[in-house]
Amino acid sequence: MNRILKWPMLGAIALLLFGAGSLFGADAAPASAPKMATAASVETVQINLNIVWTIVGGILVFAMQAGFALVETGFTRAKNAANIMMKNLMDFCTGSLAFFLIGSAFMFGKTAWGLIGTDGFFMNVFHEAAGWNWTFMFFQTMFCATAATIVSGAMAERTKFSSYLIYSIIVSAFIYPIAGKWAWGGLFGSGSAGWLESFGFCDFAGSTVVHFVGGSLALAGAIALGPRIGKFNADGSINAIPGHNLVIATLGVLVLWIGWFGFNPGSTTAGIGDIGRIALITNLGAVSGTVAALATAWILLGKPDLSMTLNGALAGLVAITAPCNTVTPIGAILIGAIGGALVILSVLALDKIHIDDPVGAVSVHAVNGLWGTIACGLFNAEAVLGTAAASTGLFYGGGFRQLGVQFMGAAAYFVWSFGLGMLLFLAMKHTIGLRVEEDEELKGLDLVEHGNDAYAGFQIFINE
Amino acid sequence: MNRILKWPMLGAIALLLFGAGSLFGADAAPASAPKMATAASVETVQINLNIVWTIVGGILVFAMQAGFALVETGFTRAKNAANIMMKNLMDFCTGSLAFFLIGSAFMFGKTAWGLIGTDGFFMNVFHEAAGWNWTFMFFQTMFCATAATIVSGAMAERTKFSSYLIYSIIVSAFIYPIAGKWAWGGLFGSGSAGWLESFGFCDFAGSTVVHFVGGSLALAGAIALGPRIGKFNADGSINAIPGHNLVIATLGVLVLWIGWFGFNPGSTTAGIGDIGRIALITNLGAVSGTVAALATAWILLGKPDLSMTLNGALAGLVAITAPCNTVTPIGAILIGAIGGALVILSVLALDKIHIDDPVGAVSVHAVNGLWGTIACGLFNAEAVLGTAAASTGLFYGGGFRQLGVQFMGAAAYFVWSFGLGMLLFLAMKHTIGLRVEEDEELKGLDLVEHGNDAYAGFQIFINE
Amino acid sequence: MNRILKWPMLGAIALLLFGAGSLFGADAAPASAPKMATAASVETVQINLNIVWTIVGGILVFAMQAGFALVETGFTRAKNAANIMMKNLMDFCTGSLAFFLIGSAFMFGKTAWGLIGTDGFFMNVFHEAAGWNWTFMFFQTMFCATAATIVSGAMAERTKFSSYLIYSIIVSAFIYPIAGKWAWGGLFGSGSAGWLESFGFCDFAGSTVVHFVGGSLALAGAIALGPRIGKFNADGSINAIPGHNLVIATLGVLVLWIGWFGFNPGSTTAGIGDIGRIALITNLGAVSGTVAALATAWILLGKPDLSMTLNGALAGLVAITAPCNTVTPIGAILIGAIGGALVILSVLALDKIHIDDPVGAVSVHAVNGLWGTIACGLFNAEAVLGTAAASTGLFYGGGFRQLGVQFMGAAAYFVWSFGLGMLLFLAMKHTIGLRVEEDEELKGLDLVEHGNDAYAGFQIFINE
Amino acid sequence: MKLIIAYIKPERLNAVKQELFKREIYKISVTTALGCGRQKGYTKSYRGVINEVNLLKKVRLAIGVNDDYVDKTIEAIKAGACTGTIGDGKIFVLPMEQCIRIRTGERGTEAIG
Amino acid sequence: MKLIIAYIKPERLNAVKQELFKREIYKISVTTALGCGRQKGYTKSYRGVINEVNLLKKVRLAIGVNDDYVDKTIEAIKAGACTGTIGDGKIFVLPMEQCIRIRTGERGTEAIG
Amino acid sequence: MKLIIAYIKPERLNAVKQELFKREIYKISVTTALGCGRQKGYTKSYRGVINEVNLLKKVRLAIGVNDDYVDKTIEAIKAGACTGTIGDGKIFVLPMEQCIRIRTGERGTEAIG
Ligand SMILES: Nc1ncnc2c1ncn2[C@@H]1O[C@H](COP(=O)(O)OP(=O)(O)O)[C@@H](O)[C@H]1O
Ligand SMILES: Nc1ncnc2c1ncn2[C@@H]1O[C@H](COP(=O)(O)OP(=O)(O)O)[C@@H](O)[C@H]1O
Ligand SMILES: Nc1ncnc2c1ncn2[C@@H]1O[C@H](COP(=O)(O)OP(=O)(O)O)[C@@H](O)[C@H]1O
Repeated sequence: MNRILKWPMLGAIALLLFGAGSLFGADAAPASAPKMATAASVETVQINLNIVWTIVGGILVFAMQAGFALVETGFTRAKNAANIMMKNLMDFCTGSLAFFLIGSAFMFGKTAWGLIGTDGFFMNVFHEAAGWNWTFMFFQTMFCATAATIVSGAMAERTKFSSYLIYSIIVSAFIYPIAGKWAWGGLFGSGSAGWLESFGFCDFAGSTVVHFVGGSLALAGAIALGPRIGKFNADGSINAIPGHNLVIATLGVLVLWIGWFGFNPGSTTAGIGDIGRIALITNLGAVSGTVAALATAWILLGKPDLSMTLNGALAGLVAITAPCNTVTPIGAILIGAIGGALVILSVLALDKIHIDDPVGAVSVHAVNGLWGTIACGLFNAEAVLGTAAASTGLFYGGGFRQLGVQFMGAAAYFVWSFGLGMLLFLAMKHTIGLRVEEDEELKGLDLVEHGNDAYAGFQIFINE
Repeated sequence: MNRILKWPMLGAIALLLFGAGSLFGADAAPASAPKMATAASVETVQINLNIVWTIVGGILVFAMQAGFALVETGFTRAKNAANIMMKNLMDFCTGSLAFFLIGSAFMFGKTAWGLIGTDGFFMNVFHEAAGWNWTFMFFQTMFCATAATIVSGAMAERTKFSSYLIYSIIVSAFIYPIAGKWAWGGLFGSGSAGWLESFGFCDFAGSTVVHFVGGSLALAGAIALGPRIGKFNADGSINAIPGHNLVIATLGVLVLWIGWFGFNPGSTTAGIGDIGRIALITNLGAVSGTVAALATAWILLGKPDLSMTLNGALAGLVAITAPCNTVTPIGAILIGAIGGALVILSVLALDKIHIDDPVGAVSVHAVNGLWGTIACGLFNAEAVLGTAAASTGLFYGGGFRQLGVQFMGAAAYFVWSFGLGMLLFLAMKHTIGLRVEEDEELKGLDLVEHGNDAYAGFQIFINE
Repeated sequence: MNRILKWPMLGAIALLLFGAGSLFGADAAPASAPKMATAASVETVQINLNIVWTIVGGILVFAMQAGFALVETGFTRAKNAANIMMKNLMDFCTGSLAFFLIGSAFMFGKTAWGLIGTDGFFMNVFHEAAGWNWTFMFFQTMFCATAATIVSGAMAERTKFSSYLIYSIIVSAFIYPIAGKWAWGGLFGSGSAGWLESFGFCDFAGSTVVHFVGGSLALAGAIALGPRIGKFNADGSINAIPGHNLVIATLGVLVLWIGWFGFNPGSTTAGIGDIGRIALITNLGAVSGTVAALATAWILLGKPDLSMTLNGALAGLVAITAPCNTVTPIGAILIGAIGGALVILSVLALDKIHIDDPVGAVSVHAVNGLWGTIACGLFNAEAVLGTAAASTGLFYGGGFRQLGVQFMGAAAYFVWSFGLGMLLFLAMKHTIGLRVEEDEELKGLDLVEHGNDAYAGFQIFINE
Repeated sequence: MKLIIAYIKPERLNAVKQELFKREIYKISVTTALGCGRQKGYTKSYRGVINEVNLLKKVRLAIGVNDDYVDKTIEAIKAGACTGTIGDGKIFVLPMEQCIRIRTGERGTEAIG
Repeated sequence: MKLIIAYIKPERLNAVKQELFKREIYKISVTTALGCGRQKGYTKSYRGVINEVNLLKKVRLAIGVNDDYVDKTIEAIKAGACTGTIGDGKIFVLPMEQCIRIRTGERGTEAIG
Repeated sequence: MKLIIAYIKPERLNAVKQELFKREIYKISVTTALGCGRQKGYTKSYRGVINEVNLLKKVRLAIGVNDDYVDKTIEAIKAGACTGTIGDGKIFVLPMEQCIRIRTGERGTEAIG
């Protein structure tokens, strides 16, 4: 036993091994009940493993912030690059604080009428230095930040920076947490379940709670702002406003993809064998979405467009997020493929109806968030996987019940997030202002809002 | 015990702790055999840890896709940046599907004559929702994708996009999996071992199976295509065609390096102490490769060239991949250093014999994959490390047996992958076409193949 | 039991489960002492979990190398981009070797007078193939590399490449390891504790040992070199030399942030519940630093400057690094906020006194490393967290003792690192030369030192 | 024949192009430029240093025209580029002795259009 | 003395340079440009929007020459840049009054070469 | 009126600007360019291939001036750009027929300053 004493840093392991009882639970009585003591230890190690995995998952989800920043920057013009970076950075920062101080209570506090949390404000949710709550809070903060950051892409290149900051606080403190309560409130403890949860609403990792909510807010933002100058002509025809850096955008998509392996498998918040399945299913959804988008774009547009294909990858990922724990590989491939096709059609359709979403946030997150939500009702195959006695998906003999619940949930989320988003953005529009001046938009937000030049020295046509 | 019930998400932990018996094996009989029950639990947690580590490793290997994309883009011209991104993205996507549906069966199915797997097609390799197979498949998919993506760099800036897609499907469905069967088939279960495995061929993490195979295919591709316009003059002299973004290329190398910590230590597919050793050995190989390449380039070329030094880092990593589990730190430093020098000499030599490999894929992956394979026969020091009773490396008293096997394996792999690659590329060349038109090559593949402009607005000399 | 045999790769798991006794400690006697055997197994799994977590942490810290490279490149001019990449790459490589061969012995060898390690040179610190030492060495190497790389930013755009290489070897072999010995030497085993450790100096993850040491060296470097041509006018007024790529710089900050989740929570080197707390605390420090820097810059400069805000994020991270294991969430928010404000003031002040630090390395790492060190003495709240019986922070009733020790430590570290740094840089200046010629500085180091062009083809004004 | 060179604000390029097209002037060449003039520049603050930027982003147009097109061209540029604010830019008219269409070898006034 | 300005296709630059060198014309200055001419542009489809791109990437050459070199220079540019397809570009010849070599202060025909 | 065009070394731009400002010449336009001249280029070695780079980075100045400013301008450029080493560059003086200030419509010598 002697050598072991050389290993530990800060005596952590020793504490664990010999002091595990006192640290992790009073029910472990080492000396008198060897069997229990042993059991407690195994349990402790598994809990530690869960914590390690969940923290790794949370870190990967944090990495998605970089992914979003890169995709949004790459898909827009050089003159707004610093501004978009700034928005992505700040929505995470203000959002983290807002969620920590307020939002987490709305989401995971004691539930009132299945709708809203009512206690735990100002961070009184922590009990022990090494307890699960800290890890849970870390992981959930990253999810909240993901929902909040989706919007910036749809509102890129024309939104006032100060208004965007206010938006991001409200989303993280209020709109997202309450949406989260409905489907996920029960994750934290008894008495905190949400109303949709009670109906058996299925959204394992957040196609609805994170992406559909974020995407609906993005839709509201794009509508409230109106299109960028030069996007649509007087005669109704459409101009392309090409993104300035597809290399960075592709990197962004790959970073998001990496992060998604924290987002979906991490949502077990447990280091168990299921994470392998969820990771594989997630990857199948993503690759099939990419291939389908490539094919759809190639057929419809004549050439395999990179930016569209990138959206296809994200579409597949968003679509598989809700059903990633409940469908089979073949289900994942189909869900992803449909998502990949949908995103192309949606991008083209939004252009047709003159909604200007520079990065395709609505098509990726709202449309495919919705599709993923519904796909649960169609493809859920719990019995095939062996995770439950009966499958709930229509195609696997589950009937229409689950599908109905999924539609109901989607409708509720749309009303909540699009509705509140519209209210919020219109309120800002008519008070502090939501959009920069025409002149400022032409010059670029980097210069006007931040006094910065993202690419000093590079010769760039900024008229484009 | 009460508080624990608050923690788990979806009851996962509870299931694990109390239902572990039924989940993971019928031989655990909790009630009647306490000792066994306990053993089963510890075993279960270790298996879970293995799964967590393997998934983390797989995610890191996936990140290498981003690394490859960045390196290849950075080392080539701006007018082909979107095309290279597209190729890297799509070879992963089509390859993932092909490997999942077909390739994995060739690689891990029941072995016929030690050469090829014969069952398990169309994904019937999954048994349980939380079983090991899913994790294994996830991890192996990422390895397959790595082998497939190596080629795109050597064939950059002149290959038809559609032909490249076909290539990548064939590699992932057929060429790589069968190569994999020979050395690694036995990883999956009894009756699946390959012929080289039976000889004791040593390739812990894939210098041969992944890198040498990928690099040999890259060589075939570069030869079949011929050099880029402007690379070699009529008088035989050589032109530099400088890469357009060394910042992105350096980032790519660092991302690959990060990913390699999943590639090598992850290849234990077990969360055990050896991963620390393998990580350290991997790092020593890489840093010593970098330093050696810097020195070699500085001496031979007069200046410390960044792109050469970057290749040196990758060379060190590729070379240490096969022996990373069997050599000592000093062995790793020597292997890396030789790799770093080799890659410079190889880049210069390929230029001399007019094989145009824009990113050095052949020098990095083929030459150093070979070197890593052989290095096992020289430096293997299992007895020194204490992982086996006798060392197999020549320098550590292991005689010539292992070295012989390594040469035999390398020869077999070269015949298989270079031979098949040559056949495949020539077949495409004479049917659907392998290379774009001269005119298109001059204009750049982004515009011609995808209608895209990777850097819209930036003023770039595209004649270069 | 049969199926389990299919899982393991290389028999690793089987070895673990049944051969654990012989692998991990002779004190486990499976057959005769069931209880001990079981205990040994649980212990083994926890140790494995610690190893997995520490390796993951080390990989994340390695990723910070990419982050530093991107931030430093982005904040400087395009004509020096390849040079900065090269420096960041090479200081890691030479530093890794130097630390492995020499530095680690100074840091973790048997201590003489609490000041310096005296044995373990040339890597004789390894005992077993799967032992902890390998993992520990991997993790510590990454820390050493972080300290070494900080300097390159402050010395950017004017330092001779060869001199920088020499500097980086000396830092990693000597300056950092001895500094590390003082506060962290005891981590490795009995008889290796440093003198500050004995005083109870608090620096959990390295605000002092890594960042303050690195930052003080950076200050010495910036002073020894003098400002870049064109930074300060004859009349004392200051010019902005804008960074050439704020997109890359922002990505760099996000990558550093990701890496910090390995840096701080990884410093437990144990997979235990505390990592969740440390991760959350780290994030709160970072977000609050960012918000505070944004606000400070906005108020003082009239516009929310991106590059300043990015420095704020790093400032929050550096400041929370020492106290991340000992403060409450509210403490973290305050520490981060003060750090965010400090960094802005410091950047402005350094400009005023004509010290040219192109990327703000001194303000981020020295100033906030110092602040983080002192913050321990003010905010440590061990009793509140429940990790110790009494809090040592002044604000939590701990009196002035800890604060005094923190100041003493900071002073000692400043004398050591700034003093030695100044000696070293001045010695180089008067022998081999520290700075490139004026003419070379104007042309850019990429061309002159490396013969490279980081952005071939791009039209860039290199006069700027 | 004349070569008309104009330095305009980048954000006016599209408008100028449209005005030129309206007047059936389809052939132009465009370059990025930095300009320094009466428009004293703006203050850019990078890392707290408030710098007077006196090289502003401009776009340079070059249009080869026959003599009878000179006024139309000037008019078009003015119509598209004039915002009435400082920094609108300048038009320079240079004499041109010869013009050759590379594709056909045509010369002179034939070649220009 | 004349200043010869040419707008050519970027992929022809190397060929033009070689033709010039063959004729012992070594001094040239090159700039990136966007051009709009008879070559109506191409359709670029970004995110499904098919846009007519009418500003194509071109390269602008500027060569100061003595009068007796004008024809040779034009010939060289034509030889290198002509592909016979639309968009090959234009050559403009401008009169030049003075030329000064900065290094030596030499002026006129001395200075040009 | 003249249009003065100069190709100089990029690192001399700030010095030239200062010399011009000293002489009260505030209006200039600047472009990036690549130049090829007596300065035979430098060898750049990318991946071991030692290439003669003969297109060096230069900066192009264009300054429209009234006739009485021509000498001052040339002097200023020489003062700022001359290092006495090969590659210092050239100044070309072109006749200019007309100059129009877009903002006001002023023409001729009025418009130039
Ligand atoms: N004499 C000149 N020579 C060269 N470029 C000029 C000259 N005068 C103006 N310019 C160009 O025109 C731009 C606008 O000129 P400015 O004097 O700011 O505008 P305004 O004509 O409204 O006074 C300048 O930035 C510069 O690029
Ligand atoms: N009159 C002109 N003024 C300025 N640039 C011109 C003019 N005519 C042609 N160019 C330049 O030459 C390029 C090729 O001209 P275009 O008319 O397309 O070719 P072609 O001479 O084969 O008809 C244009 O893109 C433009 O850059
Ligand atoms: N005749 C010319 N036509 C166009 N550009 C020229 C000419 N002569 C020189 N230049 C420009 O000036 C730059 C410097 O010329 P170079 O001959 O190298 O210098 P020097 O005048 O010192 O001999 C060249 O790179 C080129 O951009």
